[in-house]
Amino acid sequence: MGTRDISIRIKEIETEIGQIKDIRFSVGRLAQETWDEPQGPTPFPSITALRDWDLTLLKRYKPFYLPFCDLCCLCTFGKCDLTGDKKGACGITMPAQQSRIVLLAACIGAATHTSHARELVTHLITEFGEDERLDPGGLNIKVEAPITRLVCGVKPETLGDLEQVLDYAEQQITSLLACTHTGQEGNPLDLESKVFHTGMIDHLSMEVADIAQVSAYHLPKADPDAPLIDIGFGTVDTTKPVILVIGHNVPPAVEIMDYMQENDLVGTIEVTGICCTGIDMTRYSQKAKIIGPISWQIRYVRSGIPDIIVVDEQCIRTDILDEARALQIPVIATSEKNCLGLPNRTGDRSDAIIDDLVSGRTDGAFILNPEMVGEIAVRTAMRMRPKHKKKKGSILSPDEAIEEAKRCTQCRECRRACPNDLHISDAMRAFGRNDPTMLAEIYDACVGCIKCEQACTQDIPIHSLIIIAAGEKLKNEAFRLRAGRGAIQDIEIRQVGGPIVLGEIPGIVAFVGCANYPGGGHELAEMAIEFANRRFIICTSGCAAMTIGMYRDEDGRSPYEIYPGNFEAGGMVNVGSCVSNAHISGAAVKIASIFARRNLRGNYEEIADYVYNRVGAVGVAWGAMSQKAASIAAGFWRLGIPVIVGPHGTKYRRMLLGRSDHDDDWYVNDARTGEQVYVGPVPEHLFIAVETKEEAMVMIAKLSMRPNDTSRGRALKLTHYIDLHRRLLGSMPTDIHRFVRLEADIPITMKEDIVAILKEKDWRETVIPDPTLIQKKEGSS
Amino acid sequence: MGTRDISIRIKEIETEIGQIKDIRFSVGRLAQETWDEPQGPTPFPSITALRDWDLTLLKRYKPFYLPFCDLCCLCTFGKCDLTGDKKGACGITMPAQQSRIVLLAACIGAATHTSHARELVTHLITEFGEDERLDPGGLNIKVEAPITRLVCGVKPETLGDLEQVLDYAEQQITSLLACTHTGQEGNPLDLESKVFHTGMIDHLSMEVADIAQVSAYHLPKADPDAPLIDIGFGTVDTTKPVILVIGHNVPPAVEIMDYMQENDLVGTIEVTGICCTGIDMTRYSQKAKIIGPISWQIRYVRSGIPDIIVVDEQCIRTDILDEARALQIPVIATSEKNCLGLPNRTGDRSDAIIDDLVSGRTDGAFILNPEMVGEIAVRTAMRMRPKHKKKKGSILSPDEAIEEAKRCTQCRECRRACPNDLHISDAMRAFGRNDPTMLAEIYDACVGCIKCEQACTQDIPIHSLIIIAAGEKLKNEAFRLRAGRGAIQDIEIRQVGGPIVLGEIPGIVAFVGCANYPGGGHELAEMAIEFANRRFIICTSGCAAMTIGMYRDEDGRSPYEIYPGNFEAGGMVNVGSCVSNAHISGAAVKIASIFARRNLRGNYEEIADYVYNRVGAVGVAWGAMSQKAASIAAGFWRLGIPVIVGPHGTKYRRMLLGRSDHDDDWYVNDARTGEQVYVGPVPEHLFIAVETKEEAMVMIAKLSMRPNDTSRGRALKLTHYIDLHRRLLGSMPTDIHRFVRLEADIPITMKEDIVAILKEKDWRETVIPDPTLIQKKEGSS
Amino acid sequence: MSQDAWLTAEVAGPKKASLITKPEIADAMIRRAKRPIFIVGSIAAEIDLEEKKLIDYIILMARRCSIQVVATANTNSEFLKRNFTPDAVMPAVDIGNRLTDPTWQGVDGKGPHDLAIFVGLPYQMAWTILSGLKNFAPNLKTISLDNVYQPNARWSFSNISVKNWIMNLEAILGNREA
Amino acid sequence: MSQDAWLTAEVAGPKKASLITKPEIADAMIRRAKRPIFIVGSIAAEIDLEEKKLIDYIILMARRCSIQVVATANTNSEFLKRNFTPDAVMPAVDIGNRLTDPTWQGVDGKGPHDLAIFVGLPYQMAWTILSGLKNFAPNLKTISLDNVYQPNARWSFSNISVKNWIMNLEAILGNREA
Ligand code: SF4
Ligand code: SF4
Ligand code: SF4
Ligand code: SF4
Ligand code: SF4
Ligand code: SF4
Ligand code: SF4
Ligand code: SF4
Repeated sequence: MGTRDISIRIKEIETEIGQIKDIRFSVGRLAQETWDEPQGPTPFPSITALRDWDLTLLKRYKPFYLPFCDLCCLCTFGKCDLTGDKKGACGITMPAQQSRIVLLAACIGAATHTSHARELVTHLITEFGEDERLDPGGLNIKVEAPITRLVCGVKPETLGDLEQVLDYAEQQITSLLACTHTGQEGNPLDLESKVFHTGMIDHLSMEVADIAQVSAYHLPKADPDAPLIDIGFGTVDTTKPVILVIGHNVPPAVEIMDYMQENDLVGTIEVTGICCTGIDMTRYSQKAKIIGPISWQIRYVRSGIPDIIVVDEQCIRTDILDEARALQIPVIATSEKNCLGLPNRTGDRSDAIIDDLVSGRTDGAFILNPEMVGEIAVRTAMRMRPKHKKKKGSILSPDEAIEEAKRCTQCRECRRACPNDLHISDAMRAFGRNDPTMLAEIYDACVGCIKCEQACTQDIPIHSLIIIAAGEKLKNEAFRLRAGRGAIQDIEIRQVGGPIVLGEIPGIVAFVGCANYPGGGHELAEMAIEFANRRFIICTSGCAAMTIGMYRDEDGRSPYEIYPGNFEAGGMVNVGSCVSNAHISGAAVKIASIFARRNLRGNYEEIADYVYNRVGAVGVAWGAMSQKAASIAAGFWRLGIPVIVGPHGTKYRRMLLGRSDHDDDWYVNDARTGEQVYVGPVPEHLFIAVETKEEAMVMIAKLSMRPNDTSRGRALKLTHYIDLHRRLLGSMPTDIHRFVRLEADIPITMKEDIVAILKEKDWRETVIPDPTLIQKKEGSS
Repeated sequence: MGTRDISIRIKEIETEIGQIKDIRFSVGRLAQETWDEPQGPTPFPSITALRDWDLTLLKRYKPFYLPFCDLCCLCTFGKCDLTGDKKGACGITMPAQQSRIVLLAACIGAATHTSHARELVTHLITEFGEDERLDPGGLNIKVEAPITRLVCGVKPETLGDLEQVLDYAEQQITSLLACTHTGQEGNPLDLESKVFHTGMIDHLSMEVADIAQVSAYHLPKADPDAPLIDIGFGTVDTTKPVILVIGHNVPPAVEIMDYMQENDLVGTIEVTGICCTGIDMTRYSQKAKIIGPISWQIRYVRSGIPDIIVVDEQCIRTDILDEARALQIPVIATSEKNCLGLPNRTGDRSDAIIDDLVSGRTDGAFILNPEMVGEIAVRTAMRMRPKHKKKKGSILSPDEAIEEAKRCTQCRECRRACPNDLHISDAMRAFGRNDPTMLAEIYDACVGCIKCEQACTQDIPIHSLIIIAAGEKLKNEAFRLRAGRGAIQDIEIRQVGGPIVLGEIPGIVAFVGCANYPGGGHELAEMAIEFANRRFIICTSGCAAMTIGMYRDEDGRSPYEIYPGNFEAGGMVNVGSCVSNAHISGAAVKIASIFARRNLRGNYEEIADYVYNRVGAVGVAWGAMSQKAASIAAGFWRLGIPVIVGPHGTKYRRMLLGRSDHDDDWYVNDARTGEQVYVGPVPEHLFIAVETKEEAMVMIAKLSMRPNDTSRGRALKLTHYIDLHRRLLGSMPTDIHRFVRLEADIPITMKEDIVAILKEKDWRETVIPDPTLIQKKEGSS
Repeated sequence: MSQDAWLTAEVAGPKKASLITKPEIADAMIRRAKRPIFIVGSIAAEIDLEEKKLIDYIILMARRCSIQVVATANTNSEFLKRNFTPDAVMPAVDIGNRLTDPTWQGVDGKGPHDLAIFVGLPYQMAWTILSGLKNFAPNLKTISLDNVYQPNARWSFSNISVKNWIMNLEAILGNREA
Repeated sequence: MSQDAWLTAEVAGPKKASLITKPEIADAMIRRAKRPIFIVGSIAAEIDLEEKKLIDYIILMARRCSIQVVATANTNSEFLKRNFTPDAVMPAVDIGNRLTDPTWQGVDGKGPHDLAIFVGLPYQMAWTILSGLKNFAPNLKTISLDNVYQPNARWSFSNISVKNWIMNLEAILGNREA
């Protein structure tokens, strides 16, 4: 792949050999030779090209396996019992099997983003041409695609240039997936290295997707002042026709808004969104509204508010058609990846389709042309509106709901199905006695999975009852979210690069991922606020970005209204949808490139080593649920950025934990002296699930420390760590001595306490090196 | 993808704009315009382009779901209990979940072949250049790549041309895999359609891999008289140094043989192989020997015979290093997909590596350069030979083995782990009393999975004991296998096309797939012989091809010695390794193209409809185990070719079964008259697991019937069906009336019996149509 | 008595067979069924139960209780050898599939079966087919009469000894006589 | 008493916890252990057991039997509120990880623990961590003292009522006194 080229297509050319039509010049490195950065060692790396780097990390952060099943059922030699030291019929061990499942999940995740990017880029090329310039940030951005430059060693300039990047990604994913075949890779650490590779590819494809859509659709271009937009149930004007879009791939939603624009309908129809399509369409038009993250699907559909539902791809409830049918809401499927069994109407006339949808002759339609979808969705919504009488109502009246609750036999099967072990049966009893408070409390921690309903032995529509009990809460869901701004500007990087690398901005905390929260979304907002107040840089994306927005302080302001959208200490930076996550890793990479002037091009290992040792970034995926979350996390790991997940995260089959008590693990090479220097367990873990938000906050503070921190930086970081530990966990941490390198590292306000501890622990001063994990090869100095 | 181009690379060019280096011209459809076949409707089909065809098949053959687990554990919303009509937290139902797992398996399978093909093609291009002509059959083959032509609508001429095909395959697999993400496709039939698409892609990639290697390495080119080669334990001269290669990707094995050739070592070293690399290297050199299929790995390694083991990719025991270590056999890993945790020594000097391997300083090495592997494997084997004293021995002496057996406590945990429920504990007791017969019998049905050992509460090395008990059998494993011939010649197709389509050759039976046999490999050989004698065309590949070869008639001849290698009635055609399976589907496709002169190019649906209605082909994957087997089967299904699997096949989560009692299901369109005609349940099932070889044989005969059979053909097929049913199941079948369309269909010898049955069943005569399932679109006639 | 699957790895899911702790349970189920059906696999003729084979017990039961019999694979031959003609011969997955169809009128065309009794199939094949029925034939009751625990049946023996098995089969037969 | 997991879908595998059918079992295990350790999760302070909280029982047990205590997450605060200082504060997966290391000398550095008693963690988190220990800490015994079945512990209660739970905890305490 290393030789894949930039190509120029010429529709027609006259040459001595005659006239040739449709010729494409694929010019070797020529185009790139206008880019004077020298090529690094690993452009378009193969699946083992960065294995040494991975193994270096994995030596510190050994997998702690948490098998989620004792068995393997992946082939018909099985099932195989892998408990203890038993091997499967293919010879695989339990550790390898766990890593294999992680790899499988990561492949699914990376494939999802890559296929998403491919579909998007292909669509945008059709619409705008392959020569459409990439422009993710106007004059503010020179390094337009840091991950692409880093991984592939190429510098994409047009939409068409992105195709080769996707070719590479698809090839790598195919090979990585092959590794999960029975009788392929069986070494746990090699499997982990492949997981890291998959994660790297995932970030590459996410970057491609987002810079393509930002450029072509003119979404906010690295704009810290992206507009504040509406989010929440309560922001919808239910007197208007309402369109609901769900998913991740924005073209159909864009076409809906374009159709409205062209037909002077803006303002007369509500366009509402759930999940990333919601986010991305508010980047396109600030008139669009977001309802909430993935877990809002059932509650919103059952509210009866949407007049039509348009789904594209990813994270869409697979029973959306059933739920919609119950309320006679037509559904349009728009992605080949999610056809819902609907008839393909792409070839039909819009009028006929609309008639069928409105009359209820058909539940929905599968339409592969986004422009058609735009027209049909809008026109159908307008015609459905009068038909949907009980617009504000739900399926049940409050009285009916209480009658339903009375049927509860207290069998507790609901609770035994609830992933958050919510006390549903108790709440049901109370509700049956006309006391909705407990059930309304459940609403706050409920992830909307309706597993309780599925399990109910009395077929009580439990989730509907929860919604009814929480009625007022829903109506009050009206907040403001800063539209996804896209990338971080080069100038911002230049400004914060120094303070970050020196540790004087205590860290970058990225709240990302899905909404499988253990105890309600407010926890996430509380964390974000805590760290914004502590002058960390807060980045948000996807469902996490929405959840943080769905929170109000005493003055009624959402976190995005309190904090600026700049990538600066105390900033609250919503980069955008899931694919915008690449801007977070991209920012870390850009610190190495723009601030530290390291070569990016095809130079993965050196840059990752830089980020790992110097950039105090921490990812928090509090409600991580999906395979995409797995691959996104893996992409951060390979860059040396630790990731914290909530308690459900233990189901990802393994943690990558450091052993703070193993002193030998925490030496780095001092690039200045060539010596090995003990730097303490910083960051202590690469992937860890914690139990409560309190523990998460302490962990964020702890994992923001880096070997390169100056004394001033370290003292600052220690202050946060100790302060949070004391406040949230109730005592001084007992491992302070591992983080103090010089007396100067000790926070002045805590000096006395800490010196006492250090004495007790036999602490000795060491030095602050110029840290690197890379062993210089012989010959180089 | 439809516009992907043939590309020509020029190293240097002088133009008016100056000198440009390394220019690649990607010329639009130009190259293909030398091919006068018109482009069909679906070149490079997207994942739903053939959905209508799939749904047509799936209407007849509805999935019968056999959940292999009640749960889903694919994301951290789970586990979810999907029993009954419960949905998962993402809304997925049990049927969709089963189809989803099938899709996941098929994606893994297709990714494996695609990645294999990519690695191979890339290597061959490096070695031979991208302009190396494809030549899979010399003058005997004009349709060089039937699947590629059919699916992609392109006509590859050089190695380089194959890259675009793989680009397409990788893109499709990425999108298909994405469909398995939480909250993507949730409709069971749409998931099944995607399974079919995956299968089609798999055959495409297999074709690419095999025509590339046949062309570049000059493997037998569609040669019915490919040499007979040695197979079996007993063929190895253990006085010589012995190399063992295991896997699927042949370049390292080729380099081993080239090194021997160049260094005059041929004949002094035994090169032995297991699995498809074994097959493919005997296609390269008839001096190479095959040990056996996948299940021979443990027994052969434990025999101590190999002096060095070289593994590439796929179907390799993941514990090979442990097994080898126990006998101090060094291992070389050669694929990025299977590194075994070994250090990458690709950059080191061969001498140093060999010293390390021979001295035992290292267990093995990971070497990515096939040429280096060739040298190192040979030289290491020669130096290891004297070190391996107990060459013929095994780990235990017979007496020691009996002592081990005596330790058995009869806890039966071994049997409870054995996939074939073999009576190990009883046999162990007998062996402890010095009676090896029962244990030796177990050898015949043992698939070598060593799950018994893993489970043994007394840590008895059960599998070693089985081998010891069966000692003589092993030594007698010396047979002859016809080397994989590759494709079927155009002329052969021309000769058998008519008889097949008319039903006068009763069918093509393809014995393919892995060695997870329920009752021993001999069953497979018996089936092959039965149908060869009945003048079916027998095709074999992969592990099945080997297994059939490991059988002797009274005269000591293997099936390949009894039957000719021609693609003709009574022929026994070993096409080659797993990737050669594409020649079997390719032969079916070529019947439509060469014999029936239907357009192939980008014309999938019409051709599949042709094959389905006219070509009485049946796939039998008696020991199907892997994800590759799943995708290979799916590729046959989409072409309308039914597949039979053994009882373990129910673990593939669902069958595709017809309902012979639903008359409405079995109408076809008569292309001549436009009328709907009842044709009976032919073929009755698309995917079925059967219980015993007897049932399998009856099913093969039954599933070979097609609507297009002439009366003569049908009578012949009925004769086989009835005859086998009577002989093997003990009675006349009761469904004969469904297969007799005209009186003339009745086999003369059975006329009286059958007429009686028909009368009883109220049978009425119908017509033989020109059958098609495709509804002509309006406008066409 | 435990609900551990016979093949260790084929563990039961959340919905698993109740144990036939005494023969009366099986007997009552058969007695209560209106249209029971036996699905008899090829191993039934291989298993020795002292002087009889398993298949002989099945023939006795089928005769005494008028249970329709489907012979899968070559079990048919074994039945015929014993002068017993099964009501149908078809692959195990085929009968399994039909049993999930509530409109299917049974092997004799007289109406849907309400009880399917599995015996003599390879363990994992029975496991998977019973899983299909557990999930997709909600109105069908299923029993496994093999001497191993079949978690996906509605009712199954635990992993019991051959002696115990014979006792149970005899009792079921005896109960019908009494 | 059943070995059904508390969360229905988190079914037990082939290797699953034995049931603590009576308090003596737990008591004996604790008594026999040389270096037991408590891993106490954040829910321990939330659960009401009549007049006490679960954490209060743990403190009593830890004191009477000299069991080292690891407090995960913010459980530490709750202990301190009750004037009990845990021996260590660390994330549940961190202590889990260390327990799989046979060379780890325990929270006090005096040698490997031989018994880990889990209580008060979120159910699925305990499930997965105990799975890690079941598979990768062969020499460590584990008990779950929650009132729900934890299939991956070596020993666990079945899904028992709060009343029954209190009785058991009291008995364990009582036995030590006796
Ligand atoms: S791995 Fe998942 S699907 Fe497989 S047996 Fe375990 S819980 Fe079931
Ligand atoms: S992949 Fe390996 S462990 Fe899994 S079922 Fe197959 S043989 Fe068993
Ligand atoms: S919908 Fe809410 S209450 Fe019901 S199971 Fe899911 S999280 Fe629990
Ligand atoms: S499952 Fe239904 S009936 Fe049972 S406790 Fe819950 S709400 Fe009540
Ligand atoms: S993918 Fe769906 S069914 Fe599977 S665990 Fe996740 S939410 Fe549950
Ligand atoms: S190695 Fe053979 S005897 Fe042992 S479990 Fe596997 S198939 Fe059964
Ligand atoms: S598992 Fe081992 S001890 Fe138990 S019966 Fe089998 S051979 Fe004997
Ligand atoms: S036939 Fe199956 S087991 Fe054999 S080599 Fe091919 S995939 Fe592997």
